Amino acid sequence: MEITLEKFEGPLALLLKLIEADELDITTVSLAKTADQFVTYIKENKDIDPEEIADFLVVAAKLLLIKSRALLPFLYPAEDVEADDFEKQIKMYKEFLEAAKVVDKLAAGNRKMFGREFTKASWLQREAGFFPPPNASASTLAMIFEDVLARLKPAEKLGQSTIEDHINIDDKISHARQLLAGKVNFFFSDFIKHAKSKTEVIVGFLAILELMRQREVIIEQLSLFGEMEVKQFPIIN
Amino acid sequence: MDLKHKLEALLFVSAKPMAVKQLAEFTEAAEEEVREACHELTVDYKDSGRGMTLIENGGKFQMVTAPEAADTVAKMVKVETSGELSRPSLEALTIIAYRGPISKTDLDRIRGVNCSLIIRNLLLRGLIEAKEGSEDDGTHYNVSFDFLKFLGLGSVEDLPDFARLHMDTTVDEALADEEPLENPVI
Amino acid sequence: MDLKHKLEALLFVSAKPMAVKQLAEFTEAAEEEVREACHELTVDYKDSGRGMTLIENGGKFQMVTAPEAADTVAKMVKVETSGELSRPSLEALTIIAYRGPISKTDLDRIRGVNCSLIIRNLLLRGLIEAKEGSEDDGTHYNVSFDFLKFLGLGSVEDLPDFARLHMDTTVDEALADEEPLENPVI
Repeated sequence: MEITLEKFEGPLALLLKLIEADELDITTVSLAKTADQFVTYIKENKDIDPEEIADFLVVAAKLLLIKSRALLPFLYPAEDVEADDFEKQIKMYKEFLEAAKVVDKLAAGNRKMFGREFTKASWLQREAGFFPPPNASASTLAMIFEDVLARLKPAEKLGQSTIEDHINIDDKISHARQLLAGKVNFFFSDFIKHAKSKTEVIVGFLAILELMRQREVIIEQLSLFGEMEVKQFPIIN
Repeated sequence: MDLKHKLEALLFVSAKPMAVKQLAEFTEAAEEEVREACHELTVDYKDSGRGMTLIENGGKFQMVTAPEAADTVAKMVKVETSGELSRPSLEALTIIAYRGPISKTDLDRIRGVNCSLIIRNLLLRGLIEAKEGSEDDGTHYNVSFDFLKFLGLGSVEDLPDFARLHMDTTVDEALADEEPLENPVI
Repeated sequence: MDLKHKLEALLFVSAKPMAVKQLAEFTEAAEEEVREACHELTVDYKDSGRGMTLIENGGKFQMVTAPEAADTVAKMVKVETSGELSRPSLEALTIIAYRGPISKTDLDRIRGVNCSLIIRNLLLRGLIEAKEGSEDDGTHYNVSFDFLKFLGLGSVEDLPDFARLHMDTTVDEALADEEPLENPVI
């Protein structure tokens, strides 16, 4: 299935396209069904803008959570409020997508309105008018220009390093494999101990889920919200 | 000269959006009277199929050419070739039109993706305007008069289905329930 | 839309007197019809006491405010051309002073918002001047000689710290750094 995504279209657009390609309605069930396709898309499309990848991962995490609830309902006795909210959010996003099509049509309808041209002559009897502002002096101007320069300066640099820090799911998977190379298990809390952001925790969790899917590990959680133990997938002869 | 036609003269000369408050000051009338007279004028224009009309946005009015005159006027006015809107920009613009004033955080949440660059471009293009809020309220965005002129709308309320999408409770619920995004990147 | 109201739209938009010949061209009508419709429009305006009127001079028509609205309009002109400048206006004026001659596009990008209305106001007050460039160069803006004199300066180079601030590379970097906007300008 070919699905293409424009820059800045974002994860919800991708999700809707996947759901629509399968001709499904937006329900918790269809969201759960789409989770794998969504993750695969992110993995295979290396050209997703690095600045957007975190947004995609947040949605991937939500989908995987919804999927795991659908597969293992006994692990989640509480009502699935989050999934309902997410479902609502997608529906709402879809409504705005429809509205955007209408707006596009209006724009193409050539009903443009034009304001009146501006000239000094249309305002003033004598064009040579000069009306100085009492609050402008040479020193004020210099001060304001310094402000402008200061505002222009730092903006760019900040973004860059945050992006570098952001986190590659493959790295997390290798990290988990390394941990398991020497021993049979580790605790999830140790795995994310050095995580610097919520996103990194989510990516860590995704990595573990991915390993579970590939039958490399199993997860055991003895109590609700308890510690998760990640074990090597038992080899059965 | 009656209020309505004084306002007509002011809106004609100003050649830009004028705040009701200022119009009231210049005509020495109450703001409510001004608003009413502007609405009457709009209806007059429409009823007699005139070449102009008034559009309204955020407590301001502007006199512009009627949408039906678009083809004729376009022959005279150099239409700025600013290029098409990309799909993501159109989407963001639509959300701002229906839900404005809206904060960047809420826009990001509805679209599920960081909209910084899109907002920047829409601001540069003059299709949206930023309004600085109080400290904890932050900047909010609204569509501009240029947006209305671009589509040929009298106000955002003339957008199809405006009432429902503007008020849509699912939006508010979804936004209220959502944990604050920790602004992942940028 | 009928001819009369097409003409109304054209005359509204144009800030200059329009030749019957041009009007005929844009409306695809005969010159005689155009002249007749303009006369009708003039009578309409007078009969209903409108805020505008048409004047005819040397085969050209122009829409202007009705003489009865003169006082009201004068009040607006006075308020709009006096008083302090807002912070955004001061900022635009400053950038034009230190970086002029500068194009509107560059000014917009430095300020991060569309500056059309600010530029108009600065032009109206005689604080800046427009210099038409070549086709692809576009209009550039400079501060006016009157404004420099008002500041007590002989030229922009007398502005405080001019050499350093004018040469500061931050602005050039910001303008060059700019990510290419999607689809020319979104």
